[in-house]
Amino acid sequence: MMLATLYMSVKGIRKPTIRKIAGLDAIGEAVGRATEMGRPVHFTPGIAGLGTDTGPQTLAGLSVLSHVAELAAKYKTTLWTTIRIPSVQPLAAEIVRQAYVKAGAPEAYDEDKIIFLSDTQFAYASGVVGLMHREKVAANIMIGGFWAESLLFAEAGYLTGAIQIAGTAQTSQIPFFVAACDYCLIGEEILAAGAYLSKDPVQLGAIWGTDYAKAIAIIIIGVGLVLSLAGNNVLWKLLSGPLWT
Amino acid sequence: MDTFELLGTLMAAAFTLMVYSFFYKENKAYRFAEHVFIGLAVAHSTVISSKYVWDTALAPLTTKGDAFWILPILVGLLFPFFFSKKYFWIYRIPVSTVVGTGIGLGMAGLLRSQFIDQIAQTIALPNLKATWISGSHPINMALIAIGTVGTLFFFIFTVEQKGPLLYASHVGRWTMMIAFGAAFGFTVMARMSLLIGRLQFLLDPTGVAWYLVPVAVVIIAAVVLMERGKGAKS
Amino acid sequence: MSFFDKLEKVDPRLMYVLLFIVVALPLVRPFGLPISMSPMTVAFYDTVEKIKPGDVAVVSIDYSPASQPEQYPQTKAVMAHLSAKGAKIVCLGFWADGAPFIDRAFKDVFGKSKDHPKYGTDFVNLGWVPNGEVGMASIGKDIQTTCPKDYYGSPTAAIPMMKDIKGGRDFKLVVSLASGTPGVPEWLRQIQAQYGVTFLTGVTAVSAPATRQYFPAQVAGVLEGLAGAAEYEVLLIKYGYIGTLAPPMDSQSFSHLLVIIFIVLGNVGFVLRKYGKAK
Amino acid sequence: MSVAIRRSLPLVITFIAGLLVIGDYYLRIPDYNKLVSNWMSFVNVASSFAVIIGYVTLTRIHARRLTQRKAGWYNSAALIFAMYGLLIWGVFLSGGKFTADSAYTYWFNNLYVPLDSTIFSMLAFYIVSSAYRAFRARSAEATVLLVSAVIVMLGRAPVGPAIWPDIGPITSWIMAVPNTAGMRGITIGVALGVLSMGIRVLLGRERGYLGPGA
Repeated sequence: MMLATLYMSVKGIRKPTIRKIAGLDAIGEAVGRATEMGRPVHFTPGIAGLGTDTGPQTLAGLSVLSHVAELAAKYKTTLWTTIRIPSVQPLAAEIVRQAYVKAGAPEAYDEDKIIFLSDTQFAYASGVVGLMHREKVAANIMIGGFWAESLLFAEAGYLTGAIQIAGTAQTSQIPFFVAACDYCLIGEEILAAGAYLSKDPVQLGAIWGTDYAKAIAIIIIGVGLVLSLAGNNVLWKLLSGPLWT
Repeated sequence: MDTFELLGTLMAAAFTLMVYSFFYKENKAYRFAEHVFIGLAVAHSTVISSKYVWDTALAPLTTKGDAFWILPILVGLLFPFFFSKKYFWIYRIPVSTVVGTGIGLGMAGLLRSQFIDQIAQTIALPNLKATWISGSHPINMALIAIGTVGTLFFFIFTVEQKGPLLYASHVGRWTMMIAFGAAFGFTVMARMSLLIGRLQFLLDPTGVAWYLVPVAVVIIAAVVLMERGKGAKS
Repeated sequence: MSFFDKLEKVDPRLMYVLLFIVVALPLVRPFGLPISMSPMTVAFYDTVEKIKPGDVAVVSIDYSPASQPEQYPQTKAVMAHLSAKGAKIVCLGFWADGAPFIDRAFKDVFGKSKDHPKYGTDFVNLGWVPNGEVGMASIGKDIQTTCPKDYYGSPTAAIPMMKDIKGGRDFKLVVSLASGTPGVPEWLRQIQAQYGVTFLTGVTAVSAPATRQYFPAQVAGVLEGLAGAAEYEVLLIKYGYIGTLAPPMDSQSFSHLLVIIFIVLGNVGFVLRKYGKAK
Repeated sequence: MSVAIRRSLPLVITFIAGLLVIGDYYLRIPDYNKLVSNWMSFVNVASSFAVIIGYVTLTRIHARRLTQRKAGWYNSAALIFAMYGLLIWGVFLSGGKFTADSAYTYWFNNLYVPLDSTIFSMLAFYIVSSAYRAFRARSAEATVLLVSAVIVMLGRAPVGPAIWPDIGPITSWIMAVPNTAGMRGITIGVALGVLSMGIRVLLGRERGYLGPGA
């Protein structure tokens, strides 16, 4: 089913649309404000490695980075991008470069502003905190997989007075982003955001496909709940038994 | 405790306090400690990886002549092509090997553990004798199912949220907010535990680490005074 | 600046000092508040109680020194409990910087590690296994090939207790002391679901809420952070286990109170300012 | 090698590797399972070499800072000294004991452990200041979050039940019911998202992990 929706979207048979995602529209506002203040923007795509099951979050972050970089190039605002995973660095650099080219300002692109700080979690974190204080960032955008460093970043952003837009699918970190940031993308919203911004048929098709899978989960839970409250566990047996032998 | 151990504890205490000096402000002592940490971290993962490669592949290869193990070593040695602009594509061979295996395995397991098993747990038979705080009490079972469904509705993206869908996704939002509150509370708990752990080490009356606490206080006080003096002159 | 503005702008350094005092005081002079019990800890304890002598229990150290204050006491307690039940303990770890804790825990719980007379018959240290989830799947399939040598460099095949332990099918229980990725979900996918092994976990409190949804069918019990470890220690008193976590739990209480007070103070300032503006 | 092969080789490897292990997860064919078991051992060893990249990257950055005497060059010197010192000790001077060597353990326990746990424990301070300054009852939702957090904080420390005995069971209920529901919904959603991403990676529709220009 996921394959089918992916296929239909890629072939242009049906173009799925994504509902409005609040935090995303705020990115323009944040970059704009940084421009007015003459202070830089900081972006991080999180600390998830690409080859893991949290890798998609990093990729979603990179889609957002492309959008942020385009805005920064348009407004001629400095954009710092910090990286924890070594192999993400060239990727991010290429995305930022292309965004600057697209915005017609390739000469403003500076490779040294996409920096690999360290592949150790807290060393990276303290590097980011240091950078935010030193550069006095006015907008701090964090989209990707975050773990314990989320609070450090949000706090540092707060101390420099930055507008903060954050999003992650790491459930234990979302509360800090909700509590301390101006806008927060919850969980999978970041994956949808990536698709929404890039308008990439592959990503859109993927979101569409997972929506169907969720609908199926909802139906099974609905029917299963009624059955189980009536004392019938036939559906439960089906799911936990004969499917796996 | 011999001298060696004693020095070790003092060193650990000194570095602990160097890191905490950050709370006065970012300073040289903190940056020094941080750099040492980065170096050690990379070194440690390399040493322990070397041990693994040695035990698993190199030892059987060199002592037993088990030729199979030459393959992963060769593939692994392609990673440094990361630094070559011209031959960067070679770096993609080990990466695709590791990523393909990792993602495939993750996908296979996710479908079972995080999808089907989770749904199954939601619709398992309730336990009529369960207490009100247990998740298997019938009313709680129903609440969990409703909350889960609401949360799933919140994460449906390709349909504009209005009408009944909006209400369902509101149920999801509220459920998640309570859950996030719990997560916040637990995280506070975790962070406090970490601080407690460090202070247990620093203030242990049977150890020597606490000797350095007054030293650090004096140093920071001296720095504060010196900087005040500077401020008056300018 | 009005009083309410000030109330919202207290220097963070003042808060830091207060926190330091509140945490340090009970450590120096414990109050001894009674430790309550949570259903998760009881479930954990009951599951370990069901272990019979000779059952194979895998204990995995999936944390780094950073979360050691919470998870090292869990590690020690669970090892002591398993050994009191006569389990054969296979210790390993998927976090590079957590692996050295296995040796330390053996020394703290059993007195010695590889020089202990029971090393190799009752407990073994297989050290670090790379590659996270793939490594977990590997030990499930063939633990001998995945870990050809133990932490100290002796061949695994020559270790007496490892003769009958080939992979996931031989595990009776897996206990993962986990604080991130790889951790609980990976273990569930590769070992619990695949081989039907009973799975227990001790997590850092941060991960506790996200682990809860797997209870009871996938995870049989959870030690939640330092509180979980302290409760577990209380349950282990009957085995003569001497816990050390009562004073830290006092510190925990007071630090929580401090956080709550600060939340309330901050919000009082916030609400009054908002109300004042509306006027 | 031709450009076409260069481009498609990694995609083919990813696809085959992925299918190999997915099949293995659900099929019980002894020879096939054995093959995949060997494949995983192969990948485990190969993946261990990835640390080289971090090593070289850090060496390059800090050697440059050191030779150019940039601000804070002595920190770079300390970093390189720590990095190579521990490496040389662990790999070459430990007599094949690696991390089990007692001198190695000494440095690990007295430098690495305190540094890692102290840097991590700084979060305790941040959480106090952030709770105070950022955690506001801005909306009804934020208020619910706040109340739930306060109950849990009290309920899971000895002081809560000492003040009000019922707070323990209430905390247990929050954990067992709304928390489980919310987290479960999120987990199911995320699992599907990752699954769909996995499908795209295996089909070569998502190539970010291969680096620029893939």
